[in-house]
Amino acid sequence: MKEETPLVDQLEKGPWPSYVKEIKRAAKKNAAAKDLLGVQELSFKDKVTHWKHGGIVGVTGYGGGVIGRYSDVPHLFPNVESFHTLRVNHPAGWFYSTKKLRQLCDVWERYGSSLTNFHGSTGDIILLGTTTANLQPCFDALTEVGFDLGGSGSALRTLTACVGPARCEWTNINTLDLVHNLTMEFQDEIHRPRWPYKFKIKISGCPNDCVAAIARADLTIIGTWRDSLKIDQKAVKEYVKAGFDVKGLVVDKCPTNALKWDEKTKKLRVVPQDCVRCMHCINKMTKAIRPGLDKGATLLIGGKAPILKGAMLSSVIVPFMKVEPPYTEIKELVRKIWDWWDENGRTRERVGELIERLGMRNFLKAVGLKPTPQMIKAPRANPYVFF
Amino acid sequence: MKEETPLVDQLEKGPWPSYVKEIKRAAKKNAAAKDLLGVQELSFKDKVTHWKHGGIVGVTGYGGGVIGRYSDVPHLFPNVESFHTLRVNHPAGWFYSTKKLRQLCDVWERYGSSLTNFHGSTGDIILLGTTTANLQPCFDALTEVGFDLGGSGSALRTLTACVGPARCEWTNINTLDLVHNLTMEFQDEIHRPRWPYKFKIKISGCPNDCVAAIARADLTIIGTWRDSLKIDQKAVKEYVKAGFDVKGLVVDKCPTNALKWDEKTKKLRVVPQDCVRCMHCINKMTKAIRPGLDKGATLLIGGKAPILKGAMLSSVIVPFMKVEPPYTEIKELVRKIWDWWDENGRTRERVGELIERLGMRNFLKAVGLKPTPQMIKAPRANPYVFF
Amino acid sequence: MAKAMLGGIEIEIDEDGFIQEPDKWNKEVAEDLAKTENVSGMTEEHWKVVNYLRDYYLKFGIAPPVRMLCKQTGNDLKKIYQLFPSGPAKGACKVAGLPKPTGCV
Amino acid sequence: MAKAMLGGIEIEIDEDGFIQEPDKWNKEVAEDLAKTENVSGMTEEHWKVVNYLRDYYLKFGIAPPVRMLCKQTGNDLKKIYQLFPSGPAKGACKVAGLPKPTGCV
Amino acid sequence: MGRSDIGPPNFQEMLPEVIKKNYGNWKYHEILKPGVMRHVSETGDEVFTVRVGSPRLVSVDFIRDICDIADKYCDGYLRFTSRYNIEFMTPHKKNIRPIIEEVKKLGLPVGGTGNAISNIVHTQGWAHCHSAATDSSSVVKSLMDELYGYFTSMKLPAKLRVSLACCINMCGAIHCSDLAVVGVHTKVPKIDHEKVGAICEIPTTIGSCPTGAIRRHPDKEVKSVVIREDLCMYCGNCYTVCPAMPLADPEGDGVAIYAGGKVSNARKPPMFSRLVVPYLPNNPPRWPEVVNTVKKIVEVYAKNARKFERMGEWIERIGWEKFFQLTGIPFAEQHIDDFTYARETWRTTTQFKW
Amino acid sequence: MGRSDIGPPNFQEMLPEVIKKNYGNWKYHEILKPGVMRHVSETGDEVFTVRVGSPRLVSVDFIRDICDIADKYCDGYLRFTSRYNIEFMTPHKKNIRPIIEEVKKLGLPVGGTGNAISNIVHTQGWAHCHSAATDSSSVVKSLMDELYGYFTSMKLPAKLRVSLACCINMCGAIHCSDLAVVGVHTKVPKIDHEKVGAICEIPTTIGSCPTGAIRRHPDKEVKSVVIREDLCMYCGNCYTVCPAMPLADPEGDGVAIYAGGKVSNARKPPMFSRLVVPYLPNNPPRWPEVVNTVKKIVEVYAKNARKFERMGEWIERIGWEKFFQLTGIPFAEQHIDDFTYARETWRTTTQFKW
Ligand code: SRM
Ligand code: SRM
Ligand code: SRM
Ligand code: SRM
Ligand code: SF4
Ligand code: SF4
Ligand code: SF4
Ligand code: SF4
Ligand code: SF4
Ligand code: SF4
Ligand code: SF4
Ligand code: SF4
Repeated sequence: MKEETPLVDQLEKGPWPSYVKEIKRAAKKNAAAKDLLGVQELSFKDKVTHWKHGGIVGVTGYGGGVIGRYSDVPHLFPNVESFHTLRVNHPAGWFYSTKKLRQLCDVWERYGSSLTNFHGSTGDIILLGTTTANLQPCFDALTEVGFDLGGSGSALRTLTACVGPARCEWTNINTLDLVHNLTMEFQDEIHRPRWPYKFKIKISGCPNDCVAAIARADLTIIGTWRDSLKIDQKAVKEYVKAGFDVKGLVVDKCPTNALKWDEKTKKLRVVPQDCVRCMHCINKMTKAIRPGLDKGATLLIGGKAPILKGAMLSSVIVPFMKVEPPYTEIKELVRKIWDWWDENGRTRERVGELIERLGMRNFLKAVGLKPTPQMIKAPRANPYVFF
Repeated sequence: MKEETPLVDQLEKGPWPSYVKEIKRAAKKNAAAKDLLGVQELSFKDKVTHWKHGGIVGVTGYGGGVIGRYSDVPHLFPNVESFHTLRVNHPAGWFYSTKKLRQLCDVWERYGSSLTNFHGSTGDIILLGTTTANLQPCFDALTEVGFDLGGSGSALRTLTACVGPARCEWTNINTLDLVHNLTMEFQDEIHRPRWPYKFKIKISGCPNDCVAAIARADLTIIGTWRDSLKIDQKAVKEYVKAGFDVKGLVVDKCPTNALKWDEKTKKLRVVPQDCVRCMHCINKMTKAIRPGLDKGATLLIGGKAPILKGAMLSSVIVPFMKVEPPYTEIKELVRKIWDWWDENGRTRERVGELIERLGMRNFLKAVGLKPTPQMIKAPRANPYVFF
Repeated sequence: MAKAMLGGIEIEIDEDGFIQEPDKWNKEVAEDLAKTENVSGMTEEHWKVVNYLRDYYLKFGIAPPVRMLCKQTGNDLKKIYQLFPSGPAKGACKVAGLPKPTGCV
Repeated sequence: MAKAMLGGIEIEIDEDGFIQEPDKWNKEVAEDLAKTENVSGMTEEHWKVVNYLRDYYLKFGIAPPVRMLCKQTGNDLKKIYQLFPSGPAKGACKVAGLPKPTGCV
Repeated sequence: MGRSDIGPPNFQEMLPEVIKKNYGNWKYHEILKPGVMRHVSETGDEVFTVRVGSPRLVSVDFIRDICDIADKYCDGYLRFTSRYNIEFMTPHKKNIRPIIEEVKKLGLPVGGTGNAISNIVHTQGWAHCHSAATDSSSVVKSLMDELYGYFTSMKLPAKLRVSLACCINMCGAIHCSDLAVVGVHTKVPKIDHEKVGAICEIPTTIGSCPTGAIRRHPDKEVKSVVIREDLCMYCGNCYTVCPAMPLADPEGDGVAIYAGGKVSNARKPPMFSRLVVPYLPNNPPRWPEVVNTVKKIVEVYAKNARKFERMGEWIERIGWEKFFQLTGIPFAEQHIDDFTYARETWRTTTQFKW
Repeated sequence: MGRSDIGPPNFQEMLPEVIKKNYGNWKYHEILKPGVMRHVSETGDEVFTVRVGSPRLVSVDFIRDICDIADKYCDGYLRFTSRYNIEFMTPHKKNIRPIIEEVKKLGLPVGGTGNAISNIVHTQGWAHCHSAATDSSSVVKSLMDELYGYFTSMKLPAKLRVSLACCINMCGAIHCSDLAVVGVHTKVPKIDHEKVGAICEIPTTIGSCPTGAIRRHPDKEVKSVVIREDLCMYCGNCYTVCPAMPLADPEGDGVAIYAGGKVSNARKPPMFSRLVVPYLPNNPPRWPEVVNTVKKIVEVYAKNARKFERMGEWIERIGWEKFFQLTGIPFAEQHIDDFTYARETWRTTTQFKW
């Protein structure tokens, strides 16, 4: 048991808040946290991880939600011999009452390392490190205070949504209600892995995509509108008066030249059929320009990280859909997608990869969607066409 | 032997010159040409080709240059039972003296159908249709008047070049001399197939690429320059005077915004380091703007049609090379490319496909070229990196 | 690595209790493994699942997809969790002596 | 399809004179085929090429690449054309009784 | 036996005097009117060029006819362009008129310069190729009859390059054309099992299939192959290497139309043409469906594109969704790529038009 | 046994009053200063937000600390952002100052809004993951110490999103970040043949390799696999499915840097990040090479990009050749793609800069 951590200590310095300070703070009361510090020091010296591969542990009735982890130097750091994390589903939008947060802290102080990630990069609350024995009691205590586990393994992963209507003027859908509703609907799919691989759903209220859904969700839901954006000419003039360069910073940066600027009258006009709802003008002139009124969402499929054939961005499969409770249309579509994927997918094949392998055409047919030009950047260049 | 060709006859009408008239003209004196007319009529009725697959015929000492062809209805059209074409290498730039052309016509009238393609889409003179027996005498007669066969099969194909210095003010290299020199140097490679598949070389004097080299040559040579393009301000003013919209039609269309326009002084300026030598401004203001003086060529590799994995455009492998007789550097590079391709290529694998399969990195190493950012549109997005 | 007494013999197991010596697996071992996974007695229904897993694994060298497991044994996933409360991967596969499922967490 | 007398037997050939009944090929057939391709007598050097082609084809089901043919028989391409004036494909392959090379013209 | 490896005639002996003299010395050019150019040398010399359309498939008498003109007005020289047009060059402005007159007498059009539709690069079709899924010369003739006015004028926004290939081997290299017509099969090859064994290389045949649809015949006794029909997209590559697998079919064969490619590096880099009409039937001798579709696209382009905007640049600016809307061409599942690089063509953004 | 499938707490109970009241009714917002926003509702209501940086890996005491602040000034509510920042929201403008003061007392920075560098999305690293080729939290800390001024100000041309993943599984989803740091291995996995047979699924292991480098062991007696070393690019995917193939190596492991990605659809569609530095050594605890390189890129970007131009938009405008020139990063063969879609990245035009 090493007491000294000279390398790790260097990370207490500097202006950015220090995670090492946090570990040390926990280490004062918690032996596992203390050992974690030692493990870090050792890794800094050895330049390798000291965690063993895998670990399959869990709680009764669930197939996931816990990441098993064992030390490869348990003799040096017995308190982290097993050091499993729990993934706890966050409330939509990552809003918390301090009451709930304190309850959570109390549970984790009792059953775990008292270290956390707020949040994991999928969006869960990560409770970082506990023993196998503590898993079930910790889980029980969590549900007691109203929390449940998120997804892991070949399951539906914890769904996320941007802050949306709670504090953003641009959202076109009720992101938080939608994400909560879907999360409740799909509890079974979240907790009991059943598919070829993981499946992620992320929801952004507008094309700014503040939860990066398009890059990392198998099903990406992004709010948008179908009519014309709205311009308030009076407010435009205010921007001009304030010295804002409407022409240079907005009109000229519109990707499709959909904005027309009259330098004399200081009038801003949009050609609605040319606007691709990129958000730029709205972003930069929020007091003057707003999304349209015919609101809904674009659905895209297949975003993911590089394993196996390189990263994929999600691709449009529903250019526009009205999104209203109880969200039946989305739910039905999602189930059809799962069915087809589960039936045809190979082990560890994400839905996007499967679509690539079997063809978008076959996918669309299977889930009952009609091909439209909005689904593609450009038609095929090759002459290899099925009839 | 059908005499009537009502369907074919319909193609004698209309303003565009009629190939049917040409066949008929030949048919008056030539039985094969007459039968060809009948074959066309039959194909129009049956909606299929009436030529059989393949045919491997040739002249002594050569492995290519002739496309064998047999009719699948020889009983109906005995005069085209065999109907082989000869590919005859054109003089660089498709320039002819009438004397040479007439000699050629005489030979072909004697030994073939007297029908031709001026030219084939690779660039050969196509002598369209003769018998197996006539091949050798026809070839002998051709060489007699100074013509030789072009390429076919897994050989170097007939090389082409744009009109270049002969009549174009923009060329940066001596396209015609280069193509002739290479053609003479590589006679053996043209006439005796030896590689995994075909290999094409095409040469354009500037990035306008008037022989479409980048799309269809395994080795693409395109003239370019390394210094700044030259602007003649006086001539610019002439354009303005003539009512030409320099700003709208040239400056605004420069792909990299490398042109600066002073509306007041009517001065046009280029930012040389931003110019990507696309030719647009030069094309549209030829009297005022000219390529730079440090001339040479960009070499690109791998252009081809869709078989097997989709069409490929050629890719930059030498951003800039001085191109002067005796063109040793190009010749040496080409031979290295052939060597590597021949050693590693699978049957019917074009060099571009091989590079794709084995990696540009390996290709560059094998032929002794240094990687530069000019070779790529963008670095890799995936994290799959060899060290 | 740790050893455990399972079905009366000593077998190497990993931290998660998966056996590391697949050749030593037998019915008794399975029954003891079941106990570690909160299975209250191996019924015929349990054996059907375990046998399917094992046969599939021996034939193809991999564990079957969950969908296949359900289809072929006639259980829905709920039922599988009733039989093996820790689920098909941690529960049933462990009992069947398969390698520990990896990767997909 | 046409028949021809080659090596004393009747064999089906195509328009280009390639035999269509590969099973009937033998040395005599080869010698007669050689005549149709302007080969002035099958010497040992010729046989070396023909045998290599045949062996390769029987083993792999395809004709060897020209580079391989040259390397393995120790001839450069010039030499092959001296032996078989119509070249490796039309000349040597025909004599060796291989299928007519396709595609690559 | 004749000589061999002599190569083509040396181009230097094929150049008219004015060209030889000013070789590499040209300063600028202008298009005097459709089909007529004036190139001016640094020395002040001029050469006038008359560009003339040709049907490409021509008799030797045709060649002699144009030689006559060249002898009369061009000191016995002429050239062809990379798109089959004939060019008469003369240092004498006064020769332009008589050349045009003589050419017209032969029934040949003058044009193809500048913002025009030039001659259609094309291939053999039913006139010579075994592989053809459509004819070439007759389709080209039918198209050019209809597009004639675009050859003889320069009223388009930019150059518009049309190409045609009678099968997807694409000998016309049509994959980078503003508009391309390509012959397509739509039926799976019919295998003659007996012939496969005798005349085809089985490994080559299997290897030829881009989708891996071809396998060895399951019956080991049969030295042949079989095709998984659902994986076959009728490319004909197996037929190219194995004559015993023909796929031409009077009902199935037809043409597809591609649009928006370009070759030049001017403004935008070279681009591939992309599928706009997956299938039109073969309807010889005049191919009305093909002609009408091509004409329609040209007209919509002519009306909507900006000056100096090539077809592909225009489409890129307005978006493909707009292209389909403006042309009225229906969008079908075939437009969505499902080949090797398909995913690069999916729309990975919420940016699109309605 | 506890309850199950109860799901997360309902967000509605987690919303502060002013949010609940104006839910879906926001009209516009403005950034009052770095880290402080004012959102105005249609009703005229306002909410002020103070955004605060967090080290993400925090103790429960940390959470309690920030709860204390929220209890005092925010009616007992707070939220986190999608990039780990903490947001204190209050309807009372006057609360801004005390919140900031209390936060500063905790040593936490206020900022991350607008044209800033926000918190770095990252992953577990040596703190928890078996797969890590580098550490996470310490690299992030080292980076943010140096980039601190960009968090607390808004002087960049646009938002600059930095992400980090400790292996190429890319849990940080860094593949679309303005700047991304990713842990990379550079040594071939070392196979423990005995364990492979006992604990790995052989077919899954073989199938896991993106380049097909893994084959069955040639000796049929050995139930294991072998690797063709020249085909292995150390992705670790085999290790993910088969623990008996570790590839971590103190000398070989390090980080690569990617740049130019984005997620939003604003102006340009989403873009992937691209390799700019293939390899930098692991040099804990302060990773000077990584920090300096990232800083250098940020500075060059800050100096050269136009207003509202994201990193990738800037690079697209000036060209990658210019990017390498301006940053002084040497170009290497590793930059040239040789994976599945490599050819899409080759330069198929003569257009380039020097
Ligand atoms: C004669 C010919 C070269 C030859 O060696 O035969 C030629 C000659 C000239 N080309 Fe070309 N081009 C010729 C085929 C091409 C091709 C290849 C093709 O069509 O297959 C291209 C690439 C087309 C493409 O991008 O798909 C081509 C792309 C250009 C361009 C670029 C146009 C653009 O904006 O994209 C120019 C510049 C311009 O016109 O502004 C150009 C300009 C020229 C100029 C003006 C050059 C000059 O100063 O003399 C020549 C006369 C132009 C004219 O026709 O208006 N030439 N030119 C070819 C005539 C073909 C024909 O009969 O129509
Ligand atoms: C004659 C010609 C078409 C024409 O009417 O102009 C032609 C005709 C044939 N081409 Fe071609 N190709 C001709 C230029 C081209 C071009 C254009 C070029 O060279 O610029 C291409 C596209 C560029 C390229 O090489 O990629 C072309 C790409 C092909 C291909 C596909 C190659 C590929 O890698 O994708 C094949 C298929 C093959 O090689 O098996 C092919 C095969 C053929 C064959 C030999 C058919 C076959 O499968 O055996 C055709 C013989 C037709 C006949 O009966 O006469 N031809 N072929 C052209 C040669 C004339 C000449 O020498 O001037
Ligand atoms: C709070 C948060 C959503 C949440 O539910 O947590 C959020 C909130 C807002 N975003 Fe965002 N964005 C948030 C993550 C993102 C992300 C995702 C990410 O960073 O991983 C993106 C995509 C980034 C990318 O493209 O790589 C994102 C792209 C934008 C954009 C588009 C920027 C662009 O020009 O590309 C805007 C509009 C703008 O800033 O002009 C925007 C604008 C906004 C506005 C102004 C919306 C509003 O009216 O309230 C919010 C405050 C902006 C600010 O921070 O200046 N938000 N925003 C996230 C804060 C993260 C953080 O702590 O820094
Ligand atoms: C905890 C977390 C990182 C973090 O520190 O935040 C994480 C941690 C792991 N991820 Fe992840 N992933 C985490 C978010 C992601 C994301 C981001 C997201 O979800 O938005 C991605 C990219 C998006 C995607 O899914 O494509 C991601 C892509 C992967 C992959 C590659 C998947 C692919 O298809 O390319 C793997 C490999 C695998 O599944 O075998 C992986 C595997 C893993 C494993 C389980 C390691 C493994 O090989 O078994 C890591 C466990 C680490 C540990 O010991 O705790 N993780 N992983 C994130 C989950 C926290 C949470 O629930 O909030
Ligand atoms: S994605 Fe759009 S709606 Fe959601 S928080 Fe960001 S800007 Fe607002
Ligand atoms: S939202 Fe984007 S595309 Fe639409 S007008 Fe504004 S800037 Fe242009
Ligand atoms: S490629 Fe360039 S040099 Fe050659 S003819 Fe065309 S414009 Fe002139
Ligand atoms: S050649 Fe092209 S890139 Fe260069 S200045 Fe002219 S228009 Fe711009
Ligand atoms: S395109 Fe096809 S059919 Fe036409 S000539 Fe070429 S190979 Fe023959
Ligand atoms: S036609 Fe093409 S896709 Fe169909 S079997 Fe033949 S090679 Fe394969
Ligand atoms: S990025 Fe890799 S090393 Fe880091 S947490 Fe994810 S799987 Fe583990
Ligand atoms: S590390 Fe990746 S590339 Fe190397 S063998 Fe394993 S899976 Fe294949």
